[in-house]
Amino acid sequence: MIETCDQIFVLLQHWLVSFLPASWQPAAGVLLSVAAIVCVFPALFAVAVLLERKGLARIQNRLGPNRVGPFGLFQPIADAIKSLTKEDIVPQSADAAVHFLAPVLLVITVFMGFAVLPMGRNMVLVDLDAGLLLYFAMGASSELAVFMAGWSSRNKYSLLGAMRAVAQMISYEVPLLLSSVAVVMITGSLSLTKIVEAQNHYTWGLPHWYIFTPWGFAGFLMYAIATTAETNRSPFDLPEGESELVAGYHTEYSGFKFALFFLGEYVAMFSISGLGTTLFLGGWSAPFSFLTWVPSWIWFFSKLMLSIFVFIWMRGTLPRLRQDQLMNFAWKFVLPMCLVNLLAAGLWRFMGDGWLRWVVCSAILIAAYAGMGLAEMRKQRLGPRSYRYAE
Amino acid sequence: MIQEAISVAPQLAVSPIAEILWLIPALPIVAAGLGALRKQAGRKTAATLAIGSLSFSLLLSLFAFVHVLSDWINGVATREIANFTWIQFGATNVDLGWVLDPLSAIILVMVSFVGLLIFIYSIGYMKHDENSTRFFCFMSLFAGAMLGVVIANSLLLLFMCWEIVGLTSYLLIGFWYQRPAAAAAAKKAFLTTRIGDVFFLLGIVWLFAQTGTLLLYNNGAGSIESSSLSLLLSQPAALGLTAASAIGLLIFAGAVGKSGQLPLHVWLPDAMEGPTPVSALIHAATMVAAGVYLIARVYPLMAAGALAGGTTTALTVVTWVGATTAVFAALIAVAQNDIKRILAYSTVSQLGYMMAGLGMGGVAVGIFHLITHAFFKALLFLGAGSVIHGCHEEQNVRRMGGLKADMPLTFAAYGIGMLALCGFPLLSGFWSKDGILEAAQHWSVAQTPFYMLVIGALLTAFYMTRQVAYVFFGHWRGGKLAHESPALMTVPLAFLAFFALALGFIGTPAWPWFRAFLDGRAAGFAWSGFMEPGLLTLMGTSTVVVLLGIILAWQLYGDRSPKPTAPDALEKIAPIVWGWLNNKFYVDEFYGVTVIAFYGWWARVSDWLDRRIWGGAIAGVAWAFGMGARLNRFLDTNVVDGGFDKGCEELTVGGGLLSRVQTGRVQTYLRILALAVVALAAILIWSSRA
Amino acid sequence: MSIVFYLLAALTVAGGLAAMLLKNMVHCVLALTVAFAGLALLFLKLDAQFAGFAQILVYIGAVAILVVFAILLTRGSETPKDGVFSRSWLIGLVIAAAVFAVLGWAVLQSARVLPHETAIPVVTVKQIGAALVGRYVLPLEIVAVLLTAAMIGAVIVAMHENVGHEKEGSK
Amino acid sequence: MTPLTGYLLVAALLFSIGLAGALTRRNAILVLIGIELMLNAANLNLIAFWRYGPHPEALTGMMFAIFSIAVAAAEAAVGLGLVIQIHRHAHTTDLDQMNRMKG
Repeated sequence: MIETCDQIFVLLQHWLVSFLPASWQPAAGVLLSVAAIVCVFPALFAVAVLLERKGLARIQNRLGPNRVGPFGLFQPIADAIKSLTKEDIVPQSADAAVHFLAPVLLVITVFMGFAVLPMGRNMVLVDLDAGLLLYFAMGASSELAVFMAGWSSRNKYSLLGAMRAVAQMISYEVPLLLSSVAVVMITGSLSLTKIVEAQNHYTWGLPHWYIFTPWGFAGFLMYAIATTAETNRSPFDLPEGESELVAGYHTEYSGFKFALFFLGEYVAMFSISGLGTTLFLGGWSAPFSFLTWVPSWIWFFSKLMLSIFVFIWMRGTLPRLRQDQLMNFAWKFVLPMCLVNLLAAGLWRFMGDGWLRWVVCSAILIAAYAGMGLAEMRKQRLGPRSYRYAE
Repeated sequence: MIQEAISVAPQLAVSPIAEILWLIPALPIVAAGLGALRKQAGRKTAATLAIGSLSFSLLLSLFAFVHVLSDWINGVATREIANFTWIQFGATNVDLGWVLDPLSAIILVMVSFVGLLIFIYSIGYMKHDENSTRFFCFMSLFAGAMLGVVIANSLLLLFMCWEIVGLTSYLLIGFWYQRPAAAAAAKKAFLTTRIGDVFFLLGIVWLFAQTGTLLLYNNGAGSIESSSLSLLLSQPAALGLTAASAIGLLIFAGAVGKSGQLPLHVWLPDAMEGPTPVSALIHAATMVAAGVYLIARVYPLMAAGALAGGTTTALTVVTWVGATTAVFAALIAVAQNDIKRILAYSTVSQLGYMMAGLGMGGVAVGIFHLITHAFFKALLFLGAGSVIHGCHEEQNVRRMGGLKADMPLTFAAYGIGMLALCGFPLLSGFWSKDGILEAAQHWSVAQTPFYMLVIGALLTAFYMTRQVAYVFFGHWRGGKLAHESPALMTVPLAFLAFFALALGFIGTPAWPWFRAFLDGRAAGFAWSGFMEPGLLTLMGTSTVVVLLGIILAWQLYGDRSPKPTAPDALEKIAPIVWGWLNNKFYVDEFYGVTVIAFYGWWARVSDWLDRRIWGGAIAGVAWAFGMGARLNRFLDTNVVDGGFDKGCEELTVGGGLLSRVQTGRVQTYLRILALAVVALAAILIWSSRA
Repeated sequence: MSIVFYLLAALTVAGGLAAMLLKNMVHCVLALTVAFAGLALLFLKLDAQFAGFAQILVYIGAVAILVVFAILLTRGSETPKDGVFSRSWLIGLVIAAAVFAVLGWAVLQSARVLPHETAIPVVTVKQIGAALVGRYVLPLEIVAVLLTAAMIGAVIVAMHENVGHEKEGSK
Repeated sequence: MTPLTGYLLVAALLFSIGLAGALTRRNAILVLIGIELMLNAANLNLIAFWRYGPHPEALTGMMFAIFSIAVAAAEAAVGLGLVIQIHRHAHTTDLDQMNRMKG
């Protein structure tokens, strides 16, 4: 029974596919999975938007949406209807083709990331040997979509927002990659299923998640920071800073295309949270050995929603950074810290079991953190502002 | 008296302490490097680094010493060597290495111990100097290099460290380079010692050419071991010398420069411009002893070919130079007024004793005096530093006086040091000086050195008493009142005083432990050691001589407190002699009118040659060319030009055409490149098809 | 030769052609990314998974973005007045055609000796990693040094002469 | 036509297109793009030879391609940096106007 619950989606897929001729079965299976992903995550998107609006409202001591349905629960539906029925405006001077392609490309690349993400035991679309690489390749491609959107709008706010977004995404892609490389180093594989497998065992009832190691903890923090910047979320939401750039690169989008951007951003958030869950939080594995009877996909989505909650929480709590602070933080703190973390992970790998590696890795990381932190504290004075891309 | 050949078993396994002997010099050098990275303000770090590293060196040295000592108790003469190849070219290896034997062990302990005390003293002395980080950095470098000289088993390594020692000496003498006198003294010290070093280097090169190795000991294959020595003895050099003697003399020239022997002693008194701890460490206790140590180190080379009881040319020269220096410098010291200058000449004189001891009595005699001298001379210098510090940087002894009440601790220590230096009975200087006198008495060549050294002893007692009388007795004649120095300075004094008192007892005739230790023999205690014929008489004589010197000086200077401007007591008696002595026998002036004047003249001659002869020749050539050019021009304008102009026009047109190739356009180049590729590929495919 | 190959080849070549022919430079870059993507897919078709993803990551994720930045910084997004092709475009075209002729000739000439379908090589990322830090460790180190030098060089070259401290946003 | 021939022809075509672009375009950035295309064509060649070569397990072609990708990234960074600097200096990226060494 437990087994069936755990594998219910896999079994369902097999059952549905079995109606088709044998030669069509593989393709149909894939198609079915894709369809599932494409349905589930937009639904989750609706839930998350509602959650965000309600959550932010609680943090800011107001009520949030409360008109549509009980407690405003049907608000997403209303939003969806509104955005689908609104007029789709393309600026006259805009580059129409590129303007159209940008949101499409964004959504495609964002959804591509889910292809390699294991969402439960045996629940992965394609178990690629270089899965992580595919994920990052797709993440890198989405930058181009953002640029296309900003440039094709022929609007200076859009362009500035796009340039900011691209610069920021490139900058934070480096720590994102490097913090993941630590995991890859320890696991010895780029395959995400293998990474989850490596974390899915227990000592004294506690899991071997990477976040519970010194390098994993530090790596997770770096990953979380980079993720927040990569998805343009507060406090790194400069590309769409309302007070400066109207709405950033999607200023000139409306209606369905705007909805696509909105969707793309949220789905990117889901997918990158899912990746973080997979890399550091044990993916679909249960947090305690006595809870392994709970279906694996429930764990995966619980952790995912927990991450989303943290995103919302941060947005409600932290103020927005300035452009130069953002860049300095990326290149002068997060990046060196990630490199030190790589060193720690390497030591962890080669020092073998025992308490010594805990002490050594923790010491290295704490020393690096304290050293760089103190160095930053010392130069409290703010340097002259310089905006590279606003010249 | 030639040291018997010690039978040393070939060393296969090297003990752990000998293995890490290199750490002893390396630690202070590393400390110097780290200290150099510190800001000038980080004085505490620099001092801590220097003192910490030297403490470790001292600890290691003590381990090494204890190791050698335990071997000695077990009846083994230690000589552990560790060699490695530094550079290899062709079939020739340049090897470096270090050696642990009784000689190096005992000097290691001495250098690091005295050095450590002086370092500690320097904290107090250099407290108010803003550059003390630099000071400690240089001092550490010096200590490291000096320890390197001591452990070196290769003349090349020894020479490298030797030169670093010279460099740091230069840096430290000129430490207060803002003073012109200090800068000049540093330059003088550097250049003067360089003269000796050139000869030293020549000796090294010659030795390398002859024996093919620079290692001193290498299990029988080293350059001062029997096989090489017999080779060197068979090689005649000029003037009836053997190669061994000639090389020995060249090496001795290096030692003369470094140890301030005649005629290269002139730099040492001037070197007193440096800070007093520098004077104590470098120019009293250790660096100047490096020359003596060098002779002791290559003693087998110096003594090669001597029959039992006989001597060699090299050793004879060493003896004569040493004895002459001893008397000469003592004479000058009598008539000096600067407290440190007196001590400097005294150092030169005592170094002469050591050289003479080496030349006549062998390694043990000279080195014993080196050790005892290191302690009491360091004591005297530090005491002098304390006096200078207490008297607010006053150095003229005639402006002092009556300090025994103001600075009782310094006085006590200084008194002990002075008595030890004079050779007052039972103090350390007495035993070591007696050893030298005894050796001189039994020297087979001549008795003159013996009398010279006795006169030197008399003079030593005289000038030291004079100095002490001026400084500590009578009444205060200076300006601001003196005060006692801080404990940081007096505690090292107390340590040194203890050793100046007691160290002599390791080498009394009754218990000649020191010599036995160096020679690798057992040492027994027997009162009968005093009963050797003539020994008691000798000791009596030297006691009498010392007392005579002290009494004479006391008669002239004791408790008198003459005005600083009044003529000296000795000056009243013999003004002409005083003038010669006070002006250091006019050696500097002599060098001024001879060597330096010659250089000046030679420079002027060169200048004249340059201007007149070479310059004239060039001017002549230029004139000739000028004439030729005029002729040419005439021909050119009238004959060649017509044809040439025509040719030029053609060329311009051609060049213009050619320059089109060099368009400056990237794409043109790329185009040509692609065409070339096409052509090449076509040729390749075509030819492979056929 | 499968239909997929022809599709991908057509996509790649079309992307390349468009990148070289279009007037607007940003369009050129976007066409270039199409060509890059096509190439990456061709790599995947050739069972070179790692190289394919690396191609996307490096070329689309980094090089294309870099070119875009360069275009915007040099105000190259406006179409120039006096044509996008250089004066001697015909010569260039002829030479390129000649190069293609030679290359194509060479390929077709050697078609007889070229192997036909071979077994699909199974290469895991692990093997590639082992090769990189094993047999090819020296080139790897050299490339690492080269990339560092290039990064520093690019920063210095692109930096304003009069700006003391600079925030570099690009890789 | 063997599969390898097809890949090689595509690579040759791509190379020629890149070369044509590099030879005919005025803008320095587009010349660089052309060169990138040529590099990519070479990469395709390398991968194709690796796939159909006699020793795919030796990974030689693959490694070559990977290193070439890395080097190309460096080349692009430096090249574009130079173009930007030239633009700052001469206010043009037109290669036809960039034929002087004097600034």
